[in-house]
Amino acid sequence: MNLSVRKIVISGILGAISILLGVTRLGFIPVPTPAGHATIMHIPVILGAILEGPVVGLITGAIFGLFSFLQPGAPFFADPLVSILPRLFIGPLAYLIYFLTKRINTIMAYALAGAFGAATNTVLVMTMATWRGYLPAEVSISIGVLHGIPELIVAAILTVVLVKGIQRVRPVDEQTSIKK
Amino acid sequence: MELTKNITLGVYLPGNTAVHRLDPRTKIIASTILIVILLLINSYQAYGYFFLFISAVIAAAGIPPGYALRGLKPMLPVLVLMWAFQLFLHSSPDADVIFSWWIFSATDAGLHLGNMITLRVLFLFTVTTILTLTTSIVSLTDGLESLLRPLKKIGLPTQELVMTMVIALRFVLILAEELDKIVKAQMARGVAFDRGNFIQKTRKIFPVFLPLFINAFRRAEDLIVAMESRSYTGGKGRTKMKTLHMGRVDIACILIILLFTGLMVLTIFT
Amino acid sequence: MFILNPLIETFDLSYAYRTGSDRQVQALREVNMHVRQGEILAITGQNGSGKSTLARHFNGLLTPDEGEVLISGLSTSSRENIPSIRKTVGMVFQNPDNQLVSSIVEEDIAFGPENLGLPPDIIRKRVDHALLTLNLEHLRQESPNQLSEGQKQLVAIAGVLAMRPKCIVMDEPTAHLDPRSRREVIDNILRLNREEEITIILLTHYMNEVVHCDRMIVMDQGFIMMEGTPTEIFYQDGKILDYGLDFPVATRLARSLKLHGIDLDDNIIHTREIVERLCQLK
Amino acid sequence: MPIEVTGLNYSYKKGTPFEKKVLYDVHLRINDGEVVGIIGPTQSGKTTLAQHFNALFIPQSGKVIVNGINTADKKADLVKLRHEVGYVFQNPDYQLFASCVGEDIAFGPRNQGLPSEDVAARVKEAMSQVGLDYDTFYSRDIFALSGGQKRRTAIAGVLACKPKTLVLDDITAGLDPRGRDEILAVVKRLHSEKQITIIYISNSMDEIAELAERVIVIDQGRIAFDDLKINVFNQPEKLRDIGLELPELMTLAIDLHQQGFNIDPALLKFDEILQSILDSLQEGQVRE
Repeated sequence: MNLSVRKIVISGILGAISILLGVTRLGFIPVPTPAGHATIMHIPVILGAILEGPVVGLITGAIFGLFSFLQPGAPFFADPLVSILPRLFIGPLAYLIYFLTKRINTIMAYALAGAFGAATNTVLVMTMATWRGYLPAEVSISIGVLHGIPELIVAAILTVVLVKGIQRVRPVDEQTSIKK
Repeated sequence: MELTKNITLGVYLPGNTAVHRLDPRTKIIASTILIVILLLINSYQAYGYFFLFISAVIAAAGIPPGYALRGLKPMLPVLVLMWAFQLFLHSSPDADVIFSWWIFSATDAGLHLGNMITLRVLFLFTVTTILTLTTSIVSLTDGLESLLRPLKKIGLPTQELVMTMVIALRFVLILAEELDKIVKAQMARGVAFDRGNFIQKTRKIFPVFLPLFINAFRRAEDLIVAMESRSYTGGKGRTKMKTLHMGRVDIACILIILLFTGLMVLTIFT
Repeated sequence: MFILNPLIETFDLSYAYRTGSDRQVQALREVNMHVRQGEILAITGQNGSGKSTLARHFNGLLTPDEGEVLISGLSTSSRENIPSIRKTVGMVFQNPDNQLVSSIVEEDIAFGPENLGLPPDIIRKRVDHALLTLNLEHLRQESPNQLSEGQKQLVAIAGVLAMRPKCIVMDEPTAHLDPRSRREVIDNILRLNREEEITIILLTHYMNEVVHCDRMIVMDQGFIMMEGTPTEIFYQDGKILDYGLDFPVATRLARSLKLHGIDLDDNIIHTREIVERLCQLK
Repeated sequence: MPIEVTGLNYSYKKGTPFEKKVLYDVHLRINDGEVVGIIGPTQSGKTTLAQHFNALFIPQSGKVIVNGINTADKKADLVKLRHEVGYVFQNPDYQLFASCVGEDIAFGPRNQGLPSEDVAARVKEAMSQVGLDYDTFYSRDIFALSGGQKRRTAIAGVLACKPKTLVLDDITAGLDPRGRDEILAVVKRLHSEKQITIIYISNSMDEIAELAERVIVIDQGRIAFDDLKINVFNQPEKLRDIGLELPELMTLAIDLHQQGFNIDPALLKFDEILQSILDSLQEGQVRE
């Protein structure tokens, strides 16, 4: 595997945003559920996957996971199997959905990638938390539904808006990246 | 208003104890072994040994005991809730009911499970906290880079992966300051972030997220150019100014960890 | 034309940015210029004049659409020349935050030499020398986030210096700085040229920085419009105003005084020169 | 709407180990229709001070009263106050996000809940105030603008909220001379035609000299001077000690003054200095 300077830098900076959203709590949107918020910390991971491919999505997800392991926001994130492992799948899966649907309609592909990326996060984290015994299945499922659905909708919309916004400033010319 | 007020990246507590002076690689290896042990043990006896061991480490590192658990405070309610979930909701056919209240009934199996996962989370948290309290995040990345080096042979771009982390750490504070300014610029134009219902609040995210991400991508373009102009082409052929050295203390530490692992293996299998 | 010791030469260099949907923005048009070993060359022009695009051709960040760029005789168009070109020509950019990589000053300065694959002890020596040269020793363990913008820019310069380039291209290094840091950075750049014999190419639109340079080039719309010593250019005619630039304060004053019949020479660009001359007249 | 600041103190990261005091016992009053320059070295606290004027910072101790409203008052309508005291940030990229110039300028008035025809009228007016042609620029992509145009869009975005006071925080940073002159011309016009109170923050004495009548110098969180421009700039040595770089024209005037020319270094305007030199030279010749 070979990583271009571009992929390294973009993964790093998106990883930084993911960490930032966590520490400022800006990554949490207040939603009317008992827990009170939906997370959008995985948005940079999804964006990285769509804009730069699955590898960038994977790395950004790893940074997101590693940070959530080192400074856990919920007790079960102290377990790397819950905090790191599920996050590795968000990017590649979002990319896959985007890749499969982009020919039909790009905007829809962004939205679907966003929604699936968010769903991957919720489903896998909750599955791992249940499997590792931190939460009973009933609780995981209800949290998954109550949080998962608003998160999925917010992620779909944010992904579309952000990808379109970022594409306005991205150079078409990528001559500066010298590949070896 | 200060958004960046509570940002602490890593919780490094500078000191000069033996634990602080250990090679970061030793600390990463030791922590990894301890974490793996924690993921496997499942008895009060094992946790008992673990408690003694980790207490000795905390003492050796000169960390005030309360400090090690300080970060746990905001998570306490969820921790109690998790324990209660297992206590009341765990169902197994041959479990004895300890007590019942309204529609809830607690079983002994539920109590055991609740205690086990709570202990596991507590100790996992303590291990990572000790690691980050005694090791600066920069030397953590140095250690990680050196440890992952053998994986290059199987084609993993380990140096590049660590570089993404270096960049992430460098940019968190820069982007935090930027976020602060973006939020303020929106407030200055009449956005009230604390008002409105769920949908209205969600809509207020866009004027913040768009400039944040767009500027981040602009910075990325600048940094790509700057790194390339400084001859960066990836990990290939790159050397490091700082070389890590494992000393006698490190070897001693690894030996202690191995002995402790042996003890734990014995408790798991007996 | 034969130029002694050309470090950089461009021949009919043209370059266009492609901005989506086949639209092209012609940034450079048949640029012919050269940089002499050891000089300080100012490249000026308003934003969008093409000076930054030109500068990026000097270490192979961009390669010509048409024409050629030679660095110590090596063409930037051949990929195998790029590593050696980047060792010869270093670059410092406008925003220091977007060019520092590490969260520790000395490690950032080591970044370039590390990329060159030098042995650790050599890197250490170079880093120490760069820190010493730019008076940054007391900051070596700091995080760039703790530094002022001016200090960050000096760290960026130190990072390039540690790669021991023959030439440093500074792409508006002072545009984001306050006036005092601006002067500090410029003083350091001039000292690098004097003491370390490094060729400097300074991109700027501040005329009080241009006056310290040996030679200047004025660009507009991708063309080189004027070339010469600052005195030649400021006293040729008023053309420089057409390109969105100013006269240095001393020149502007001298020109106005001359219009009022005061006898002044046609070479005043520094404040101290006009003060001296006026004192003689008094 | 006067701004009154009494006994203002502020510390960053208060209550953490990284606490750092940035404002010490600041007292000042800004009256309607003034053009006040606030100058100080970087990190002297001038931005923190100015962001108290529109309640982006709430005083930790002391009081900030804007047009009779205490910003620390829990019941105060801070959103309305922020429309009255407009704040333009240094970097337009923090503020601009919409798909085109017109949409971005409309953001503020829309937040005020105005009907769409009023919003459109406000956008049109704001664009003309900053010299952006409505037809040419309304639907122009923000990222296709030059640095000067971006800043003018940012100013228009704030003007569209109809502020009575405008705080301009180092808005010329990074502009080339032409872009800078355009922006300064817009600011002058806003004051002379619309009588908007201008609070102009900068670390360039040149710009302050060109715009302001009254100058407040901030040094390490304290007010070092608050006086008419001529009185402040008459103390070049003190300004230099504070860490301000004197304008080249001013150092030139000081040098000539020391050489016996009859020049007041605090004049600062090019034409005034030119005239003084001419006068001095003539006097000298007459004496001979």
